[in-house]
Amino acid sequence: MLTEKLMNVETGYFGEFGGRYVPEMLVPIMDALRDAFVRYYQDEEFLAELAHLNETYIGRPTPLYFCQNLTTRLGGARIYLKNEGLCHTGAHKINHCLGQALIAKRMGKKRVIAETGAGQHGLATAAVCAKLGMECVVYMGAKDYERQRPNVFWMERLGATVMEVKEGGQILRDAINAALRDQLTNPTDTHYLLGTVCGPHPYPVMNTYFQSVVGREVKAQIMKQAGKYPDYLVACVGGGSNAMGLFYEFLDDESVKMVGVEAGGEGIEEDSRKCRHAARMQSGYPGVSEGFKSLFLQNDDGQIKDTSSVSAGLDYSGVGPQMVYLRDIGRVRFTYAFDDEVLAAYDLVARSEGVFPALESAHACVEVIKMAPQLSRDEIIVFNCSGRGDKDLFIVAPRLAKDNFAAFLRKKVDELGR
Amino acid sequence: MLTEKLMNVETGYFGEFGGRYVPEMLVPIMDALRDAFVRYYQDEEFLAELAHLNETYIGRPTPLYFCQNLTTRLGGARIYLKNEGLCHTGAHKINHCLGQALIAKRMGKKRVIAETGAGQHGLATAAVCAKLGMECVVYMGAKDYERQRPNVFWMERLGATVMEVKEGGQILRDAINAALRDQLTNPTDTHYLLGTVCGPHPYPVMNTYFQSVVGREVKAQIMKQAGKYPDYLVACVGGGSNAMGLFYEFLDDESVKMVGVEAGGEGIEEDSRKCRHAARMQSGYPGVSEGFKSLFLQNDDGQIKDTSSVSAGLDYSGVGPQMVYLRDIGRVRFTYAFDDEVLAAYDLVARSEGVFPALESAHACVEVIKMAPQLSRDEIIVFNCSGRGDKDLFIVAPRLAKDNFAAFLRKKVDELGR
Amino acid sequence: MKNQQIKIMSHLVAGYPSLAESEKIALAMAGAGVSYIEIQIPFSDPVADGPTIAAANRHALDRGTSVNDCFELMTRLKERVSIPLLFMSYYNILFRHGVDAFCARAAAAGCWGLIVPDIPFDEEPGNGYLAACAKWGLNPILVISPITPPDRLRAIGEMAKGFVYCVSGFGITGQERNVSDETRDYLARVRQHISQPLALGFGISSQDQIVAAAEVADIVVIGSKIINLYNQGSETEGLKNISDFLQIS
Amino acid sequence: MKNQQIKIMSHLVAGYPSLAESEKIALAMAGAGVSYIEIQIPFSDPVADGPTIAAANRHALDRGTSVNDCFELMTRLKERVSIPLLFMSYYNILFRHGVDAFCARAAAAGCWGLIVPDIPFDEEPGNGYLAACAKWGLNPILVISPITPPDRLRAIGEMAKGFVYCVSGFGITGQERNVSDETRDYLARVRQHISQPLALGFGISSQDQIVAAAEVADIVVIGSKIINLYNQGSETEGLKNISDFLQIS
Ligand SMILES: Cc1ncc(COP(=O)(O)O)c(C=O)c1O
Ligand SMILES: Cc1ncc(COP(=O)(O)O)c(C=O)c1O
Repeated sequence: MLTEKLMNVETGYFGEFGGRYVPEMLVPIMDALRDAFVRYYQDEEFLAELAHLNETYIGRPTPLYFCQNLTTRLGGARIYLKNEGLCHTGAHKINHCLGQALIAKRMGKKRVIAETGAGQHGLATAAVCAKLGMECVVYMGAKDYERQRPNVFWMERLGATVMEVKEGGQILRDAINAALRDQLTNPTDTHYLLGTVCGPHPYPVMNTYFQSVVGREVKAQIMKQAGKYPDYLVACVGGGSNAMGLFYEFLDDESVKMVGVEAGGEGIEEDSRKCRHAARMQSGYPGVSEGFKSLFLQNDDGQIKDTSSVSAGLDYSGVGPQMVYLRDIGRVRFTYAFDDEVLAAYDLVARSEGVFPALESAHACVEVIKMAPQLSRDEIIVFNCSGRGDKDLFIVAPRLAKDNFAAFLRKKVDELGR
Repeated sequence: MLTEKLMNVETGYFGEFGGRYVPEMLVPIMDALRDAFVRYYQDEEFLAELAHLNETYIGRPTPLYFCQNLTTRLGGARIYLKNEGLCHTGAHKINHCLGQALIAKRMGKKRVIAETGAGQHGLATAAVCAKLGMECVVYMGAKDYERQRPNVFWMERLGATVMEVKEGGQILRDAINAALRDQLTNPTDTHYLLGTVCGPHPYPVMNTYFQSVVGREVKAQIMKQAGKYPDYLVACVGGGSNAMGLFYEFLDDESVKMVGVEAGGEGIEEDSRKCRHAARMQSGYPGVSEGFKSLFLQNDDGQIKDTSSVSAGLDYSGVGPQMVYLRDIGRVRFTYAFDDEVLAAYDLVARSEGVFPALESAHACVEVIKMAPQLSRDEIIVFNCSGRGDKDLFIVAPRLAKDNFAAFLRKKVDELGR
Repeated sequence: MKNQQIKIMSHLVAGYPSLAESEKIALAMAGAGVSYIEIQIPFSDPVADGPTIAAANRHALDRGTSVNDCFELMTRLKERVSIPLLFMSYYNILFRHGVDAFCARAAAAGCWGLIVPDIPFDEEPGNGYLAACAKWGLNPILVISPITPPDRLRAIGEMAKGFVYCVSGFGITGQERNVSDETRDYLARVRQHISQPLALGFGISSQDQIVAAAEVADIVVIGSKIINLYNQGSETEGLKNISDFLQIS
Repeated sequence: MKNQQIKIMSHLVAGYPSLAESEKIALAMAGAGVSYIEIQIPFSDPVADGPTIAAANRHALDRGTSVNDCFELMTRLKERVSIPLLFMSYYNILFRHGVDAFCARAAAAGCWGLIVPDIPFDEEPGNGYLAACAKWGLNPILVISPITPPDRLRAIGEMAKGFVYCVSGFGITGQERNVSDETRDYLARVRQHISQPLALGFGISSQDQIVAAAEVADIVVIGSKIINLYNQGSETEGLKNISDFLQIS
C-alpha cells in the first residue's frame, strides 16, 4: 500500500529517493530522532497530547469550505477549499512544528533551531517553542531577513533569536545550510526542526505523519458535506509538506486523483546558475543535497541553482523525495503556475469567496481554475489553502496598489523619523 | 432571567439604556430589521445555514486554550484563552457580520454598508459580502484610512469600496455618522451592518445573539477540559460585542463572575473636548447618540468627546447599552488598562504562550495578569482573545522595534520608488 | 415675482461662523421676510445633517459655542424679531441638560418650537420630550419621511403642534432635489393623515425650487443653501447673498 | 622545533581565488613538506564547511570553476608533486557526474583518495560509492565523530582505506579548538576499533595545536586556516604565509 511505502520509517527511501545523506556526525542524531519518532507516534499518551494541542492550540480541525461562487463562476467541478490559513500562526506549517517540538522535548532537547525563507515556518516554530518553553534559534538568509522584517519582528517577540545568514545567496538554502551547521556543532542538545518533507530521514516521514491530519479531516468533512470522496486533490508544492498533508490519507484510494503545483515563476527558463522558476519536476535532475536524494534544480556539474518565485515558500531548488516518487509511479500529476497567473488567482479567490490564499496556495488555485471548467458538476476538487494571504502584504500590495501603498509607507517612515 | 432581559427584542431597552433613537426616516427600516431578526433567529433553515457557515467559513468552534505557562508564572488561577483570533479574518467581528449579512440577504438587500475604525470590522464585512455576493461600501475616517492602509488594501481586494470620511475628527465616530447618513439616503436597498452591540435597536440584541456562540462554545469546552464552569470571564470592551459574546451564555450562572476592561489609554484624564482614554464606565455620562441611549464620554453640554487608545478597536466614546445595564445591576465589574500595561501584557502573552493577542484583547490580558495571582489554583479564568495581534504590526513594531522597523520600511519605500 | 404667499423657514447654525455673525444672519433672514428661523444648536455628532451643516457644527464647537450661548442668542434675537424662532438640535443636547430644564430655558428665551430629529415620537415610554414641550408651551416639530407608514403618520398627526416637517426625499440635508411628482404624491398622502401645516425641507437650493415647493407645501425649509450663500464672498457679501436669495419669496 | 614525525594534510578549494593560484598554493604546500593535499571541488551547498571555506566555494563557483577544471588541476599537480592528492567534495558532485565515471576520472587524473562527508558508509544499499572507489583504486576516506557509536566505528574500521578522518570536536571547519583531554580520549576510543591511521581535523589554527594534535593523531588536517593565511596580504605574501605556517612541522 502506498500509505505504507510513504511512511517507510526503516530506511526513509521512497523508490530511489530519500535517505539520510548526512555527515557521519549527524548519523546517530538522525537515528535517535527516527527512533524517537517511531516510539512516540505509536505512543498513546503522546498522541493524546498531540491531539489535544492540535485542537486547542492550532485550532484543528480547520474548516473545509465549499467555494460556491467560484464553482458557479467556473461552471464545472464543485470546488472545496481546506482552510489551513486558519491554523494558529496562519499556515499548515505549525502542524509539523508542534509534532516535532513535542518529540524533541520528550527527547530532552533544550534548544530548537529552524531555517526559514518567508518566515512562516520560523514563526510557527517560534510559537511552539514559546508554548513548550524551549530555546529557539531561527536561521534566515540575510536577504530574506531584510525583506521579511515583519516576520523577524514577530519571531523576536515570541522570544526567538533570529540569525541573519550572510553566506551564499543569503536566502532559504543558505539558511538551511546554516541550520545544518548549527546541528553539526550542537548535535545532542539541539533539535533541528526542519520545515517541510525534505531533509534527511526521518524528516520526510515525520512531517508527513504530522501533516496527514489535514487529509484525515478532509475525508470526514467531505463525506459529511458531499457524501463522497473528492475526485481531485490539488496542492502547491514547495518542499511538499502541505501536499503530503492533503494527499496522504487518500493515497490508497485510486479514484482520488492528485495534482501538485510548483512555482513557474517568471517562466520555465534557466541558465547554468539560476532558474526563473522553481519547477523541479519540470527541469530538475536527481541529486543529493541538504541530506536527501531527490530532484534538484542543478547544472551539469551538480551545482544547485537559485530559483525564483513570487511566493517565498515555493522558492526552493529541492523537493521532497516522496513527491518525486509519487510522480514517478504516476500517482500525482505535476504542473506549475506562473507568477502573474498566481496573482490573478489570488485576486479571484479573494473577490469571489472573501478568502485570501497565501501566494503559495494561490498556485494551487491557478490549477483549480484551469481544471474546474473541464470537469462535470458531479466532480469534486479539494485544494489545500495552505496559508492565509495577509502575510503577503508587502509582496502583493506593491504589485496591486503600488502608489497608495508607497504613500502609506512613506508616511509611516516620516512618523518613525520623528 | 438576565439572558432574556438582554435579548429584549421588543423594545431594545435594557433598564433605561438602549432604544432606537433614529430619525423618523429610519424607524421603519429598524423595525423591519428587528422583525426580520425575530423571524430568522427562530427559523430552522436560517439557523442551519448560519451554523454551517460558522463552521465552514469562519472556522468555528474556535479553540479554548489552556495557558499553562502563564498560569505557572502567575501562580494562581488557571487561565484559559478563547482564541477568536483564529476566526476567518482574524477577529470575533465576523460572527455578527456573517449573521447580519445572511439576514440582509434574506431581506432582499443588495448593498451593505459598514463603518470601521481599525478596519477589522470592515474587513470582516467585506469578506462576508464577497462570500454572499453583495455590494459593500465601508466608511472609514480619513485619519484611520491613512493609518490603516493595509486594511483598506485588503478590503479593496475583496471588492469593497472604502470611503474616506473627511468630516469631523476623521475617525470612527465620523465613519459611523457617514454610514448613518448613507442609510438615511438609501433606506430600502441598503443594510447598515453595524459592528458592535451599539447603535439603535435591534443591533445590540442582534449582535449579541450572533456573538453568543462564543460563550456557548466556551461552556462545552471548559466542561470538557476542566470539568467545571469558569469562575471568571474577562473581556475587553470597545462597543461590547466580544464581551457580550463571551458573557451572554453564562449570565444566568451566578457563580460565574465577569469583568470588562476598557481602554485606559494614557491615563484617566480629559478636558472638555478630548479624553486621554476611552473608559466610558469611569467618566461617561448617560446620553443619546448614534441611535441609542447609553454612557458616552461627553462634556456638560452633551458634546461627545474624542478618545484615545493604543488599540483602535476600543477607541470609541460610546459603549453598548447592555454593558451599562450589566454594570448597573452589579453583574459585570468594569476596569481599565493603560496603553503601556497593554503592550507589556501583549509581550508577556506572546512570549509565554506563543500567541499574539490583538491590542484590544491585550486589555483583557492586563486584567487577567492582575487577577490570577490573587486567586487560588482551583479557580478558572477564561478571557476572550477577541482577535489576533499580527494586525497590529504598524502600531506595535514602531514601539517595540523602532529602528529596525523604520529601516525596513525605508527600504520598501526605496524599492517602490523605482 | 415676489410672492407674499410663500412661507419660508430658514436655517442657521448658532456660532457659525461666530455668534455675532449668527445674529446678523438671523436678522438678515427676518429682514428678507422669512416666516420661521431654525437655529441649530451645534452638536458633535450631527448624523442627520449633510457635510455643509456638519462642518458648520464642528466649526461652531471648535470656536467654543456652548448651549448657554445658544439660549442667549435666542433671547437677544427674540428681542428684535417677532417671527417664530425654533431650536433645532440632537436629542443628547436636551437629554444631558435635562429635557425638562432645557424646554423651560428654551421657552424662557422666547423659543417657539423644537426640531429634534433623533427622538421618534414613540421612543420613550410616555415620551418625556413631548410632555416637556407641552408643559412649557413649545411646539415639538415632528419629522416624517416618504417611507413613514400610515399608522405612524396618523399618530404624528395627533401629536404634532405648530407644523409637521416633511423630509422631501431620501437623504440628508444639502443634496439638490427637484419637486417631483413623487414629492407631490408624498405630500398628498401625508395630508390624508395630518391636518397641520406641512413644511417641506432637505435639499432646496434654488429659487425655482422654492416656488415649486410652495405649490405643494405650506412652508419651505432652506438649510445648507444658506450656509453656501454665506460662504460665497466676504461677510457683508454673504449676508447680502442670503437676503437676496430669500427675498425672491 | 621542526618535527619530521608530523604528517599534515592541508586543504585548498580549487578555484579559490583562481585555478592558477590553487595550483601555486598546492605547490607551496608540497614544498613545505605536507604529507597529503586535500583539493576541494567547490559545491554550491557545502553544509559541512564553515564560513571561510563556504565563501571560498562560492567564490570559486562565481569564477566559473567546473568539475572538469578540478580534474585538470589534479592532473597538472600530479605531474609535479609525488605526495598523495585527495579530492574532497559533496556527494552531489559525484552523483550528478555518475559515481563510477567520477571515480574513474579521478583515478585517471592521479587522485589518491576521496573525502565525501555527506555519504555515510551505510547509506546506499551495497554502497556504490565505496564499490566505485574500490574498483578504481581510490581510498575512500571515511569520517567519524566523537559521537559515532562503537558499532559504526567497527564497521568503518573494516571498510576504511588509507586513513580515517576524525572530526576533532563538535562542529564545522574553522572554529578554534584545543587538543583537549576529551580529544585524547576520543582518539583512544577510536583506536580500539580502527587500525588505520587517524587524521584529526576541523579547526586547527595554530602551530601549537598542530604539535599537540600530532601527539594523538597520525595525520593533522589543516583547513580553513590555510585560506585565512592566504587572505592575509598580497598573493605572494599569502603563499609565503602558508609555506611558513606549514614548515613548522
Ligand atoms: C503557506 C505555505 N504554503 C506552502 C508552502 C510550501 O511548503 P510545502 O510544500 O512544504 O507545503 C509554504 C512554505 O513556507 C507556506 O508558507
Ligand atoms: C479584535 C477586537 N477586539 C475587540 C474589539 C472591540 O469591540 P467590541 O467591544 O465590540 O468587541 C475590536 C473592535 O474593532 C476588535 O477588532
